[in-house]
Amino acid sequence: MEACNTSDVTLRAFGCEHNLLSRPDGSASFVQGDTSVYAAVYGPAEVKVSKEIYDRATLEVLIQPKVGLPSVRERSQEQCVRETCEASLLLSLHPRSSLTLVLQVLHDDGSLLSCFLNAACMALMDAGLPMSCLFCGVTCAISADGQIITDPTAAQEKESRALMTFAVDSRERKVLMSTTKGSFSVHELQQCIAVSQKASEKMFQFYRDSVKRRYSKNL
Amino acid sequence: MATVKVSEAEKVYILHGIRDDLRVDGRGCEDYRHVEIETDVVSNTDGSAKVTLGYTAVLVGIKADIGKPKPMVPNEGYLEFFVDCSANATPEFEGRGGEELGTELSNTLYKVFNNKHSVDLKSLCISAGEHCWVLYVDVLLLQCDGNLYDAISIAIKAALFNTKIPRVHISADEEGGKEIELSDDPYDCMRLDVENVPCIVTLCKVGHRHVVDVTLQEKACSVASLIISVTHKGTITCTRKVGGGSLDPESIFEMTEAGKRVGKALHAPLMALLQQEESLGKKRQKVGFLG
Amino acid sequence: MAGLELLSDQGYRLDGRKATELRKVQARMGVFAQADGSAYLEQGNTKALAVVYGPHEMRGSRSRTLHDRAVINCQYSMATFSTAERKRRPHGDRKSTEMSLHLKQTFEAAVMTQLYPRSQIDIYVKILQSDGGNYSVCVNAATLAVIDAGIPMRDYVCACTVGFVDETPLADLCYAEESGGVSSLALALLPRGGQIALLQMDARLHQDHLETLIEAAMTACKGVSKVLDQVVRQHLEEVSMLTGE
Amino acid sequence: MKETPLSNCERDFLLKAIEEKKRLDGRQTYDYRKIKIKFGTDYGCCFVDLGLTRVMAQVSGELVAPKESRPNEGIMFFNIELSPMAAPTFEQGRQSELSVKLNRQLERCLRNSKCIDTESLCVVSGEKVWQIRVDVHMLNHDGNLMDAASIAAITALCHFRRPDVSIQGDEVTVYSPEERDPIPLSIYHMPISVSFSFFQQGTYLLVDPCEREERVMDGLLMIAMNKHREICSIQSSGGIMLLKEQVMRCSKIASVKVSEITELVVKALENDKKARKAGEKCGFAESLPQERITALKVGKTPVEVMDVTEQANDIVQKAESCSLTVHTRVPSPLVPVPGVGQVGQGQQTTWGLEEEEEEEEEEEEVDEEEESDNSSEQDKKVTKMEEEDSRGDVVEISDSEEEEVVILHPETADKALKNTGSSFHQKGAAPSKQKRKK
Repeated sequence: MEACNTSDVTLRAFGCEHNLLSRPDGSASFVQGDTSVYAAVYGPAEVKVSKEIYDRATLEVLIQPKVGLPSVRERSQEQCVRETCEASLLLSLHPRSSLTLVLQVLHDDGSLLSCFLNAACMALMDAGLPMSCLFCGVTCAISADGQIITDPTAAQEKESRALMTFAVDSRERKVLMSTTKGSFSVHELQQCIAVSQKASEKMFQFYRDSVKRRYSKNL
Repeated sequence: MATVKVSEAEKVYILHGIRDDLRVDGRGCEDYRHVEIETDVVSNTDGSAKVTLGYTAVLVGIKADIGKPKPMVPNEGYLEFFVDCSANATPEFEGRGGEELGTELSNTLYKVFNNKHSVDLKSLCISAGEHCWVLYVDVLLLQCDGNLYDAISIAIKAALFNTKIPRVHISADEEGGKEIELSDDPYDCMRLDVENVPCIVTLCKVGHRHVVDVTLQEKACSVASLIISVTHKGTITCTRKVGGGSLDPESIFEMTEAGKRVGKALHAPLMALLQQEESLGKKRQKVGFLG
Repeated sequence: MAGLELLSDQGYRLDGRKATELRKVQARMGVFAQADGSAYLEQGNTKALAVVYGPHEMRGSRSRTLHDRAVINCQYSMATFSTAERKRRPHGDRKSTEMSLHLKQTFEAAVMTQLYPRSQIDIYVKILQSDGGNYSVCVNAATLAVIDAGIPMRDYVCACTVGFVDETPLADLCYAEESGGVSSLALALLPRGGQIALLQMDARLHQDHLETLIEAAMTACKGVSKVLDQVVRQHLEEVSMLTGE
Repeated sequence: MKETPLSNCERDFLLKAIEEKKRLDGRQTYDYRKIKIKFGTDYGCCFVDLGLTRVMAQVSGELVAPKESRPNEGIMFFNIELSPMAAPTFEQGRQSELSVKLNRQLERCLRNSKCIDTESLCVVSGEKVWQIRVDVHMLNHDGNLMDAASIAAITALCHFRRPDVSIQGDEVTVYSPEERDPIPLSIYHMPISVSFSFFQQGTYLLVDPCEREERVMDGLLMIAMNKHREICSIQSSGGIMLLKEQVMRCSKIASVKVSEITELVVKALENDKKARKAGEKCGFAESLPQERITALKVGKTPVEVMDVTEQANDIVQKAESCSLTVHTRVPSPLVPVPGVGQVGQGQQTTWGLEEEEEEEEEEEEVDEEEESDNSSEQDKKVTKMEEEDSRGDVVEISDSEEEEVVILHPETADKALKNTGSSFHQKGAAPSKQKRKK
């Protein structure tokens, strides 16, 4: 079984800012290279009767595109993010209430979904919602010549043969959500997962650092 | 108001009255209320008419536009209907509240008027398969006091009578294409032949009798009604049963007979009136809503 | 605007009016029997029907109830045949929703809503024929309808649009003037106190001219209010004659 | 989500403070909050902070057919999106009163004032024109959305560059930014909206109200002006009654504020232009504050991938060895008749194939695999039956079903059973009997 070339495995410069909006209960921005996203969380709050779930909170994820109205693409991304958040949030602690997570695209330069996931996790942390674990998103692209590229830019995404995004949890590095596009072998998938797990460690270290910095006394 | 609530006692009173051919407002079973018709009330349109029937008030405006004929009938024009149940008539119609009734009414109007037996659709054709006149018949409901169908049909007939379609001259240009030129002269226009345009007569079964031109109170007592469109010769062109109750074949027969009788009686004075108004020409003083 | 002279050298406008002259205003109150108040108003070729229902119990969602005053609910719509080009639907587009909002705002300022807490007043206005100045005609018609319904107001609300051409304010614009690229200003006024209930202006105008324009609009509104007052008085006379008082 | 109501004492406090010419954030009556303008990575993307209010505007261009009434003019489209991010009361995709008001005001401020040369946006008269779309997203609502939106929209329009096009005969070519430099829009003047809020029946006036102040105000007067002191639109809203003098005073204040803001916008645009020319990186990622405690940024990070391949190989191999053993158990797809396929556990479908099935069974051409599978399943089911037998009632039921079967289809018992939707256990048992017969 031939191995993929995994030489170019880097994450672009990434950063985040917590609590940057005054109205939401929790907010964060996340930047990966030029891709940037705002996330805001409202809740737990009163829920509409039609959406009420008797034993847990209703999580609503809304993604706002930069131009025009949300379309099918945004809806499917919303679902990916919602499923990931539902897996990590302890929703049963807030029965009959609503949580709203709003994500706004500021600039799309590839790996948008993973950026959504990272921003979402930061905002949920900022809102102080109880979670069983943290999660982060990693996007891998397999280029035409079989190279794995993590955190691809829009141009790299366009040229890639396959594109995969995984959400990885912080406790056991398990895959919470995966979505793929294009064709790839089983072996390549496994390799990408392994790469994502490695990359997630960097992410979680960054999460840790940023929270540490936030609650530190000096810069 | 689109509907009213009538108490049981009131219902009994109305039912008993109708049994004895005596209605609450003193009419007999086949009598219409006071009808007022005025044509040419909106100058932005090609033809318009305002009809009040008791408290029911309807305004119809017709605009003629050049469109493409339907592929199935390339040598005919067509009519488009839109009924706007405005909130002016009742607060229930606010927002999208009037849409349901509006669609129901306009669907019936399509059936009754948009065929070649009622209106000479061939005369609306400009050049077969390419251009034809499309008459946009827009009905505006201003006040509802029962018997909407009859009032609307009278208003549509009057408005069609009033419609003036500019004459068209087709000239071929050098490249063989056709050029359509509308006449500038407001008197150089085409009129529609409205002789065969039917009127709708709605008969309501109240008790065992069939009543024409019901008010809202009477409508609340009736179980079912039959909408009959009748031409001036007494030919029935369309019938529809509305309302929740059922009708037995005998009463349908009786109703259609009564409908023919009433319809014929309705057409003659209507046409006379329209012609009389027309003959006044420019001397006629326009009243509109000011009178 | 090329080729269209809105104000001739002799000081006459497209339809032969002078700069400050209003169009002919004709009105009638109590057009419909079923509504609580109704009025029909013609201003030149712009014709509007206004109907008032209420004050009555809150309809629909009770959450809008105000405990200290009445809610004013307006709907502006245009007959599909009212404009030169047929409209596809009578209401619901951004412009008519905005117009409804403006009407609501105007009458919230003028009607003494605090007299009817927890209730609702519906004002529905329909443009039958449109020839410029739709907003002002609607306000004027609705004022008469509210008076017909017997709902107390602080004062008549009169509205008028004015334009600005060649350093001259033109009162009561018609459609040809409105679409001719004139900077126009719509103003709703409570004439007695000189209070402005709504002010709206489009297009460019130098700040220095604002005062003259507002002044002209206020004069025009006062002119309208005289006509409205006359209509109301005449209507009352007729009614009292009929009732034999 | 419902808005948290404002308590009476909070309302009284605010009003009293305004009476004493004091504002919550320490501003003077005519002061604006701090305005900050940033630009995104693309052309035509602009962020505006007005105090805590934050909006983003994005301009985009598209070639479309022009409106019939104006065949040689481009189309301007404005959309203010009240994203639920900005405030909990905003709902996605709903036309609220506020959104209609803001959208119309922005349209009036920027379209009706003809600040953009729409004729220059025409490509082929009557056929192709540019549609310039301005999307304004509200990110945080802390009052005075209109002013923030108008600043963001006009700045974004000034910043926007549309792709160059060329016409050769009937063909229109759109050039990418690499091929030809994109072209800025031609903008005649910059209208900027200034909002005045009125309190206590118009007695008190404040410029740039914050969200708290907006909630206690009586009404609002929005004046849009450009730096040439030309009024582009005036709109009063809320049930206030103004006097002429008040309007005049507001217009004077507005002209001062507008010239200040215009200067700021121009400066921001110039700075950005310089930065872009110098080839510096710009965009949101660059504007992330470094000095703040809540922000953190790390550079490009390599990921160690030493053992990734091995790890993946391990998993794949393990999985494959697993799947091999599994594979033997999975029955191959069965095609009883052309057009009908079946795979997996359970019995063959009998829908409309009575004869075929019988034939097949007579010929005994059932897959070995399948049979073995069937038998194993029968075993399971029989044991289940037995379990239930021990409970007692089932025997009776099966009896009664046997009767049913006799009545309906005496000769094809199993099929009838299926059709009547009889008990699951019987299904498994019946064919086994049949096979034993064979």
